[in-house]
Amino acid sequence: MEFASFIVFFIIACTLSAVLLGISSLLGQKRKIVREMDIYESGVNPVGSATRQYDIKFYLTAILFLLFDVEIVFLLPWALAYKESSNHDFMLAGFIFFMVIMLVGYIFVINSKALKWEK
Amino acid sequence: MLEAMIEILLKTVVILALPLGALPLIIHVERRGAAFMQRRLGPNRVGPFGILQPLADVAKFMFKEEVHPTHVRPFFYTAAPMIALVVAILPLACIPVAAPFEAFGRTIFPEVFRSDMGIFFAFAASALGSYGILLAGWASNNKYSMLGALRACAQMVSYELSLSTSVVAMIFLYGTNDIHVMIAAQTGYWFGFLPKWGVFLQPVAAMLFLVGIFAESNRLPFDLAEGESEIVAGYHLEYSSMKFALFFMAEYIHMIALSALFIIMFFGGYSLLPGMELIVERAPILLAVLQVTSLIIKIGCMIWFFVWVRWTLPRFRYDKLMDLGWERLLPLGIANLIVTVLIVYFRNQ
Amino acid sequence: MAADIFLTILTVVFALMVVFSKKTVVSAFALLMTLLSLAMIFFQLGTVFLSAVQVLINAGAIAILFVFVMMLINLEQFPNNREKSKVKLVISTFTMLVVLGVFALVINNNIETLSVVNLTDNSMKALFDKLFNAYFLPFEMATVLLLAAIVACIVITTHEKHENEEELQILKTEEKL
Amino acid sequence: MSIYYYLAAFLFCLGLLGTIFKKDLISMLLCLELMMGGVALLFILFSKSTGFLDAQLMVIFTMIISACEVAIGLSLIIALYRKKQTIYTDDIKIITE
Repeated sequence: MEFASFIVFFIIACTLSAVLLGISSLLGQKRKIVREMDIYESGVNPVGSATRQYDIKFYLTAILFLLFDVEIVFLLPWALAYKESSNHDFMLAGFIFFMVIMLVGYIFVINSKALKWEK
Repeated sequence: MLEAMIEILLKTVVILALPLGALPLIIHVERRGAAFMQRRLGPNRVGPFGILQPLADVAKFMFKEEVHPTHVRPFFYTAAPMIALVVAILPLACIPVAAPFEAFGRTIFPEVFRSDMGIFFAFAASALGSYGILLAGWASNNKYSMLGALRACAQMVSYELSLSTSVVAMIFLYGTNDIHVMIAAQTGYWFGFLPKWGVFLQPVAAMLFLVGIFAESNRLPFDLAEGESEIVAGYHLEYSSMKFALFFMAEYIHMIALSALFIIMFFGGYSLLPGMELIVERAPILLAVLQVTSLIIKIGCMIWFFVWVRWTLPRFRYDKLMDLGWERLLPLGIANLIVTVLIVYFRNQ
Repeated sequence: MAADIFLTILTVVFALMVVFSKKTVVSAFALLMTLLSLAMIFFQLGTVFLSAVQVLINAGAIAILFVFVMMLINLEQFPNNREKSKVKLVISTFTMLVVLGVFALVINNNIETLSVVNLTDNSMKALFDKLFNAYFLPFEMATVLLLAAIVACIVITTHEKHENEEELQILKTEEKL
Repeated sequence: MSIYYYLAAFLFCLGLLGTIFKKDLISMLLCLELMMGGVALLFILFSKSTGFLDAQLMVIFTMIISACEVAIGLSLIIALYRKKQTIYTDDIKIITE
């Protein structure tokens, strides 16, 4: 039931955006000017290709996000289980251990200056 | 079966029509607000107070020439704005606009996607928001676009971490992930006048979440993705006419959805605004209507806050932005979480 | 039943696109779609929490990592006309078919027992109870694994600096000598 | 539900196929991800048919491990690319410098 409603919502959202694009391509003015179709590079002739290698920091940000995100997402079940658990001391000890390990990782990240943008 | 289908369709249409219908109004408020803050007039020609200006803009977008540059990757170039819009719309499915109410002999849940994990799904859907931008930047095959997309993506993922820590803190505090239970915990008053909103329990988490919304929806002061002084227009540089408009709509809808989540967690969601109880006492039948009104008023205040900040603060520098995310907000979020857990633990002793 | 078949076809199509598309970026997006349709299957099977986590982690983070890397590494500079070894393709397809055949045989023989639903308590509460009682130690150890991964990633990607330092040190010692 | 068993087996085998015959490392990692997906699906199905929740917990651990695997694998690819300017397995003949 919920599944069906989600699918319906999704399909309607997709149709909406497709229709908006369709309207514009139907009604829009049509001209063919070659200069207009060129790559935009502040009016000068383009230099090189856009798929060059960018800074490694972007990539490191994403990878560290992945690892920290996994840790934080798996704190959610802990947060939900805490209230119903009978042994709060045990749960707290687990949380502290979890946090200490995470903080060690975090301190390593900051200390290694892997995410420092200015040189 | 037929009834159920009609119910789903009605809900979908209403939930989509509310934010999409409000979009022109929000854009108008934004432009008039900017004009007000900069002591100029702003758009005031089309219709009374220029209220029809956004509609004129929409019409213009529709009749614009579609520039389809030759060097782009065609399929992804067209798909990117659609993906951006659809992904921005998805979290709206999980947001309830009123408490469950009885009508036509059955209980109606006023949200499209009823699940006790609704809040997780909303965050998961908003986490997908970077795909549209990344795809647009790559498909445009332009250095400015690519840089803008990479910047936007790195920024969104960095601030998502601190945002998630504040979500964990709130879920821990309420002990539930059901949005309706969460809001029920926030109805009522402390000392007879202070609403039981989450923001008073967790001001730090609220602050983190608020900063996170600004970064996630790429609004000033975090709009590095389209910093026009550096990378012209960022990821939507090569886009024109309706394709550009779709990115624009996606940004605003993302903003609305995240504001709604913020309000659910920190400002009591659809719970009544102070003073509305008097009306409900007289006419209980109006409860659902008043709840929807409260939610809309709260979201409206948030939108005005967005506009206000946009025309008040200057843009960050990129390295400062990443430092703020990783070296200030993330440890603050973790510390906040630890302190919350310890306080709850020792209070229960 | 119709939903089952629909989702299966969806997943199979995207999975085939992952393996057989020519462009790596297309493969990555097909992988994203595969993971999302798997999340839908998880939801349909009633494991709502796992479905949400699948979207958050696998689709939200892992797939974005792939896309990032593909854009950072300049894939288009590589010539596309690398010789395709037919023998390798044939052998790997054959291996795949054999493995798939064995799996299908096993599944076919036990399909009656396998398709019975014995799960009585599918709630999140029961799941978390188990996670924080019987599986508490593995859960904590997973954090240590993540810590190791964080350290490894930083060390591997910023390795060049160390190398230069080593070279510098070697130079210095040579100078001293 | 029984059709999902075949789907899981198919995903696993397809991932295996891709891992064997793909030439660049990124595609191979993508195919590994596919295999992980198949395994996760199979775990959930087993949990449904046997009635044990343990299998669902295994999915959580699968996800953690696949996150670590992808992170480290991709950093290795990046490191390799910076050193040798290639991501194709054919070009990598020797491991040491």
